[in-house]
Amino acid sequence: MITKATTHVTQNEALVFERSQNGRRGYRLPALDVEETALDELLPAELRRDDDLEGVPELSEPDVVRHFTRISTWNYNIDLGLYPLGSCTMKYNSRLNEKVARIPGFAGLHPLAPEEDSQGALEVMYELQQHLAEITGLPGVSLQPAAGAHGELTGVMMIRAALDARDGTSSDEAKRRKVMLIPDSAHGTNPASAHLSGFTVKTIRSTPEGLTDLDHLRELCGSGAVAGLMLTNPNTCGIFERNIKEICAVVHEAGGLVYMDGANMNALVGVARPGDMGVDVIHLNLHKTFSTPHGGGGPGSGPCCCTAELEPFLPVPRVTADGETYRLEYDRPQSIGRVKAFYGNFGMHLRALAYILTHGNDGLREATEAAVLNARFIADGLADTFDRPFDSPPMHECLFTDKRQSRKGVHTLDIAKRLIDYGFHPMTIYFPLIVQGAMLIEPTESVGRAELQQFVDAMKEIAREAVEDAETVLGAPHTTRIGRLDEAAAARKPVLRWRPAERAAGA
Amino acid sequence: MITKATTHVTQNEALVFERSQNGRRGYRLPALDVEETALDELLPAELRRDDDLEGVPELSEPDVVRHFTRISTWNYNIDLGLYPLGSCTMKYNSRLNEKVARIPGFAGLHPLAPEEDSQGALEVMYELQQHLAEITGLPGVSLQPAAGAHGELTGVMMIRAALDARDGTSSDEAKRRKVMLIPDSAHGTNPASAHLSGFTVKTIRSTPEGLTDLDHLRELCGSGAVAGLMLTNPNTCGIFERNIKEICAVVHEAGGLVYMDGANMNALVGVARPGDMGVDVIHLNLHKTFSTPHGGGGPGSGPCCCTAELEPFLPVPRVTADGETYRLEYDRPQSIGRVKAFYGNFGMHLRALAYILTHGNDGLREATEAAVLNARFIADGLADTFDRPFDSPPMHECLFTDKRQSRKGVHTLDIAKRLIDYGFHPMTIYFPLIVQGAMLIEPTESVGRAELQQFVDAMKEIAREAVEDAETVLGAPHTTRIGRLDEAAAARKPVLRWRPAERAAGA
Amino acid sequence: MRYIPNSPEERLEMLRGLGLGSAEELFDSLPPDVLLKRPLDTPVALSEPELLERFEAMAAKNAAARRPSFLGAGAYSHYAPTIVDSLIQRSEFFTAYTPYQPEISQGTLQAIFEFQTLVCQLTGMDVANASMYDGSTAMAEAVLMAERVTRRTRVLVSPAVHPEYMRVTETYVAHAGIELGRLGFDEDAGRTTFDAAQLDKTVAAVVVQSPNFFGCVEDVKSFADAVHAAGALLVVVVTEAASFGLLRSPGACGADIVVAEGQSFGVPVSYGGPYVGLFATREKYARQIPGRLAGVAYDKEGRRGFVLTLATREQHIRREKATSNICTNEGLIALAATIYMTTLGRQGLQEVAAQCAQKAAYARRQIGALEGFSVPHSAPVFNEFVVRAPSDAAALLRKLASGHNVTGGLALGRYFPGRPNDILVCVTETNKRADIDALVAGLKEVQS
Amino acid sequence: MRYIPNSPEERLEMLRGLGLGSAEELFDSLPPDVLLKRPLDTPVALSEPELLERFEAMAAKNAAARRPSFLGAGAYSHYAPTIVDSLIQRSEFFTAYTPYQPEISQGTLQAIFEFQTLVCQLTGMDVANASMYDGSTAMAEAVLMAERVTRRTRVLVSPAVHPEYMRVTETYVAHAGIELGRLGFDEDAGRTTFDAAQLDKTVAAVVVQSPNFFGCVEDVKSFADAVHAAGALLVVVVTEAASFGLLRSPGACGADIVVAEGQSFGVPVSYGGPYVGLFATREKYARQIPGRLAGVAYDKEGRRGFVLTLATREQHIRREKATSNICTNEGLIALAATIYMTTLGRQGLQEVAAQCAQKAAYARRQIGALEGFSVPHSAPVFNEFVVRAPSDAAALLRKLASGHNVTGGLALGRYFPGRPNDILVCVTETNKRADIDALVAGLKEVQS
Ligand SMILES: Cc1ncc(COP(=O)(O)O)c(C=O)c1O
Ligand SMILES: Cc1ncc(COP(=O)(O)O)c(C=O)c1O
Repeated sequence: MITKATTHVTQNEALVFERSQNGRRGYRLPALDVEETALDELLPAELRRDDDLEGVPELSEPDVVRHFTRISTWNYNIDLGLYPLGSCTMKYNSRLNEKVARIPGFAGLHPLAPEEDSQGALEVMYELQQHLAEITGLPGVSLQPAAGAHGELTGVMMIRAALDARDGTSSDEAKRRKVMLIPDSAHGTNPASAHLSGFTVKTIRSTPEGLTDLDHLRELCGSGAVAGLMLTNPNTCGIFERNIKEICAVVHEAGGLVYMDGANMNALVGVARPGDMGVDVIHLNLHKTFSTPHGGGGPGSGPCCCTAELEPFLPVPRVTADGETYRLEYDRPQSIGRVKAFYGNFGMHLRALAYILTHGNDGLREATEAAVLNARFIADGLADTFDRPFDSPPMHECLFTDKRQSRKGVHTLDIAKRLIDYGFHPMTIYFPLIVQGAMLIEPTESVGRAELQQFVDAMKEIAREAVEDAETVLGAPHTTRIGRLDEAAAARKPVLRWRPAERAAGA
Repeated sequence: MITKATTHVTQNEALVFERSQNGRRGYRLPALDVEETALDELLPAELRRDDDLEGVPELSEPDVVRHFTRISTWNYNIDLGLYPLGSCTMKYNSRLNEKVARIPGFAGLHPLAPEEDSQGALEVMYELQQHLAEITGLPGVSLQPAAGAHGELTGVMMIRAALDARDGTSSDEAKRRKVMLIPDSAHGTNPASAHLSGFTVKTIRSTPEGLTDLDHLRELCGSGAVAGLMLTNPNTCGIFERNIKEICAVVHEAGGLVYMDGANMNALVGVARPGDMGVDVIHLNLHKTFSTPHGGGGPGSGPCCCTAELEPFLPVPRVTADGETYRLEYDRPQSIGRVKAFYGNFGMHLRALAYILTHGNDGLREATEAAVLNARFIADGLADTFDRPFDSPPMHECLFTDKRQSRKGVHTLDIAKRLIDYGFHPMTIYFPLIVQGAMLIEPTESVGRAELQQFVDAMKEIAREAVEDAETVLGAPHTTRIGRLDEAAAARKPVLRWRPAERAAGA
Repeated sequence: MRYIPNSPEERLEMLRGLGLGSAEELFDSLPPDVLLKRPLDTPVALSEPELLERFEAMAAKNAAARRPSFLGAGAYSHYAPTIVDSLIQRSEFFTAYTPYQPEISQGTLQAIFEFQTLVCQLTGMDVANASMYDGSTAMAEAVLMAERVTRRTRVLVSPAVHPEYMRVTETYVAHAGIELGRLGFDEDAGRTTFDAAQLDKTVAAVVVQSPNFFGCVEDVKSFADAVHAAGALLVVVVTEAASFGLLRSPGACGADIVVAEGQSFGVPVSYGGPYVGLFATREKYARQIPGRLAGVAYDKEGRRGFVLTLATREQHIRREKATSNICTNEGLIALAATIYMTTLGRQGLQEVAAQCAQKAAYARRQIGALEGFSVPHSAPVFNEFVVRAPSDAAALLRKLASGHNVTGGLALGRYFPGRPNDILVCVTETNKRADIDALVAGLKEVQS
Repeated sequence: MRYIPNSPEERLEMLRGLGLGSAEELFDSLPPDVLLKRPLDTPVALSEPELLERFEAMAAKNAAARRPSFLGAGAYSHYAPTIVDSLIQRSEFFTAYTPYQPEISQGTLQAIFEFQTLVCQLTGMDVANASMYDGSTAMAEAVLMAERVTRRTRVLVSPAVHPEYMRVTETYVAHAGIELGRLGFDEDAGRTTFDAAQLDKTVAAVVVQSPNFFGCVEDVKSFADAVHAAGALLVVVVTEAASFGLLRSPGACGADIVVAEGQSFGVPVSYGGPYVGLFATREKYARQIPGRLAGVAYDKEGRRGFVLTLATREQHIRREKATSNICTNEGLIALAATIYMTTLGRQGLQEVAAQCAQKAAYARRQIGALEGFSVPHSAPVFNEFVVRAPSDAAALLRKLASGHNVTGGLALGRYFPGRPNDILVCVTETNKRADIDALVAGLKEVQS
């Protein structure tokens, strides 16, 4: 029985371009208050636009408000309920933090304003750095990276720079340590970031338990030339790498450094610290663990935290403090340089600091416990119904597969689509890649018992349907304004922008 | 063909009481920062609650946000499109005005703060009064009434007081003019307000044209004892009372005063002024004509505007200005007194002033023209399909009936419900009462041509369905999360509050 | 005008489609002599930035809004969770109309039903309506209802109800054939008194406010039996809704009608409005209640929903015989209060009340101990109390404001010429100890 | 903790249900020696009012945020319609994730498709992606893409691109086997120069910014032919997106890749982020573009929808062979920019650009006429220009700030030690004539 959702009337809405009507105006400026100069005096005609912005929409303010309000209602979102995307940590986005980020003294502050007149902003960044250092156990922090992958790039480049400095290989291509080890379960951004930083990626096998294969790691480390390891912990199967200390030791002995992908820190905050495990550098996803809104795909923030040894290689500028005053420090000769203009996604720094201060140290641990508990609750509830590839106890997310259902021709994608009819956003599917038909479920701490149970019941219902009424599952979703879209066709003949040709029946 | 809407998955949500879980907390106060006194010292036990607020919900912040976000999605609203409720003027509610009302210097100002420290607020009220006086042509203005009906009560009581002062009947029940004339087409609040003010209501017939019957008016005025007339203009049929000057003259000659219900001022702003027509006192609905949000049923604001002769009778305090400073004036011996604590719904005054200043004098007239034009467009589009009880040209709203469709057993209510499937909010139905099966359609200026056409097409489709497929119309709506509710049963055994007994399958 | 979708060109086309040559012709049904032949004499249009600047400049003149304040007297400063304002700003809520079409208004209807239930729980009553304009009009409507229920015409009101509520009630009943009488007041206790003799068979209701206007908690229970014995209704008025979290509910004290101002529940003081009136009564009087009511209803499939019900009381149907003329009420403010009550919840509402009482007690002790100042009333208070100053209160408060940047309270002379030196001081959870100490220090200084 | 629905009691019950005795046991899979055995050394929890106070206090220390300012240089102050921020605060937008499930993410997907189209229209290109982190990383990605497309390894960059963009690009290409060369600069004109000789067959791309960092509009067209003749790509960088409303589009000037900072489109300067990078190119390079792309797709019933497409370029599938490592981009900021562009619209975008140019011209005239000051560059400008002061720029600006409460611009010495006396002044529609006149008066005064 579907308890969480039903169907209701919903508005259609064309593209803004299809809605546009010549002569409509949505905004008005104050009148120009200086003597007007003839355009030709300002700019010769050949430097000026000559297309009168043909095609750019013309709408009134109510048109715009209705357009975006209508299409917004087509989105599932955290405020509608459980959003169990594994690896994404879709936790509650506090309104308070949104308010904080909009305080005029922050929102209206120009990044190139004199430091003495930006002390409040620098204090925010400095304090956040301090707290992230304490949470990760890694003292060196840069808030500059704009997202997780950006943080990876930064961290891996720091490893590059640190090794070159240590081995004196900055200018000696040949002798350079070039091999970055990455488990086969890793997120795609890991190898991509390593590649961008000039490393060649070697893949480490996972054990049947879903852990990094230590022997394979040793073997690969033996080959020499190992620059380091990129490890996610808990890993993307939701399992804590219990050999983490040994793993780090092996890499260190081989002369490499250990990068930790901190995407899953929501399982560890206040409970264990990467710095205490032997990790050299990590990135955090403030838009996951620290609740800054995902925004339909960003903005994020991916601070890097590292050991004292790696600190000299962090991006410039650094935010430092001498006594009462905060400074932007540029004079860091060993720094990898800048990875972004200005200082990172400051608006996200504000929200993350607000998150940390609102929770307090006990609240941070409480959130971790609640997140892991919720994942355990689901793992337990679904244990008899779905195949669990690994039986190690899950941390903040639990992994299942479609093994049992696929025998009946019902696959992970179908189960995910059918969940939509039950009123849920599906879990992360087909990730990690090493697990066939993976379903990675991360409830986070932000959902209550009743809804967790609803989810478990829905999944069991779907499993039952898979047996008794596969068609219903295969044809899902049945309750949405559009059905499954033909993504293959879309990729074959990509239409990536609107052109007047495609005008549809507009509103 | 239904173009405006389709169906989509929507969340279910129980009552907050059904969602409540012991021990959940949604808010936290700063710690008490003074020495604590024993409760018994503060208040003897018998004066204190002893029920521990049994039954009051316990929810976390995300629970609350999800609860209200989910149920909100069940509402149709202006930002989803045309909301053609006749007589309600559902126009665009500007976000800018919402921002203005939340400026801390206004939102945080206590009503009993010293006048010298509240000059900005008094200036807002004073300036709004000036503009409303100019728009209505009636110089005396009070912003105290909280809604239209409240404004009626205020205005009618002013008539009572003015007549008593003029006729010296304050203390002479017998001689008092007691009869308030009200057209049969009037809104129910008119007779209710007149009654509250101690008047006996006499009803004036409407002519076949949908206008006030002048002869009947004369006849009733002949009877003497006439205190006044409450007239809506344009009237509730959407027709301008073209004899308005004569109507006022007749009433004045009979020694009565003329009250105008200004609910339909959106047809007149910048085009014609009640003061120039002979009206003595009027109320405006800032939540209609001046776009302050309806809020699902308020707050509203119903300022009263009157002639210089009636000014002494306006409620106290008055907001006045001497030179640069604004004052609250209480010394008005002839005033009817207070109708509300403090000064009215100030937050709405702010929004209405913002509306007036954003439009500018030309924009105000432009809005009126656009509103009337939109109504005409619909009247024209539906003329051949639906019965028009009166053929006088409509102003800002147009009136139709179900005469033709009811022959097939399809009535106004069915047409309204079917409109929901077409993605529209229905028009006002069964009002005015004098027109059987009335459908009163007011598009306002806030909707574009394409959507007006969609509405016309939808109405025509429904007319066609009424003939070819009556069942579909009679069973409507078919696309909403719940169907037609049994209102008769609800009124027979009213359940007006939740009690633990009714606990439903909660979320 | 950017709020009008159809452009001037589009409107011309539409006019042509209707066979009209110009917008003027839209008004041909108006006699020429009523047409305004000139542009309105109101300002020209302002752009967004200009408008905001204009209002910011006016707001800046409201110096009082920037000061720590101890003003109460019917409008109270309380912390409001951020989510209250963000949720009521969802257009689904604030741009919707009265829920006359339940199938597409269930959000509003369910919220009203929740509001009604919460009001019943806090007041200890059986039935509550969807809201009144504010506490003052709610009191007036209660008096009118008492007359309808009892068919009696005298109403005895405590002299310690909010003076503005009294004024409003006087206006409302002026033509309803109701005579308002006064109960007594014990100046030492700070409480309402009455002698049973007043309670004859003509009395429709007795109206008391608790905490009363002077902050003292009335012994409401002590009134109930006598009032009921006389066949009259006991109407209890509450201006500070936060007190529900600590004080015995009026229902538990025998009230027949409870009216209250709900502003304390997450609504900004906003220079006096919009606020929200709470109105609750006993089951047996449900059909005499003014205003809207939401109730449970079911569709053919047995699905639960909510509708506006018992509309036969209302003016749409009853016209002049309606229980009230109220139509639009305070929907969105009632929603804000509902979200506030839900967020604070069972424990939070009690904490707020407790902190108010604790901080008020602290302030009262400090001020009472000041040389030259006294706290005249002996009855227990909630979060307001009267302070008797050694000199003119208004002058003293002006000095406090200018010299110490604090609004010290309300000079009661404004309402009671006989109390030139009295100040009504209100303390809530938002007043920090430091502010209280500063007030005390200020009082000490300005009078010496 | 009030953000956690399950109460401590509920969690205990859940633990018991799982056969666990305490929360600690949830972490039994962690070796004891990695467990943190003490509470985190971070502050204790703050309530809402305390938190807001804390941040308000920090914000108050940002004096610069309260001053009229003529700072630009990559972050621009423009008026943003109120509806931009209110619409992006709908939880449907800001709390949603990347639209991996199109059936319940069409709102986000359609908005991305509209964003892509608008970016194409303004830049004059065929294809745009769903956004990059910001303008600087977009430039770096453009350089990497040019290498992929041309398989060449030298990239010539104008010395007049934003210095921070240059630094970021240097970091990005450090290990990509790409060598960055420099074009020339004509100090009198204030424009980039290059001699065809530099353009050998190793050159993958030529990168120019227009308006360039010094505010001068480059004659982009004049580069195109030579660059294309050499088989290289022309990459055009734009830091001030408002200029699209007035200047010939890069596409029309022959650009192959256009990257821009979109912050000007309704996004607060917010101390440097979050902003949004625009990335557009020609049809033929579509499959080489970094980042996400939304495209049209249809369901079985032929209903149009939108999906993320061409994912085979991305790291989820391509791993290390991906066109980029970017995953999360700047979705919500791209949405804000989309709403801004839609609200301003065809006419509004042109008006903003025109007002910027007009006001900058006015300011430039006034300052240029000042005794001791000069405007060294002769090329036409959009809304920024260099002012050469008679003395040290930084010192002079400090005096302006403290003495005249205005942030006069950027002391170029920060980036170019060789320009100690140069100030980069930016003027937008938000700078009132009075502010400009005050700046001029201030400059006059502080230097004499
Ligand atoms: C395990 C893991 N690593 C890295 C990333 C990339 O982070 P971002 O999307 O913020 O770039 C993600 C995001 O989904 C992830 O799940
Ligand atoms: C004609 C007319 N008069 C009076 C009113 C009452 O106004 P309010 O609901 O603001 O009290 C209305 C509201 O619907 C109305 O339409």
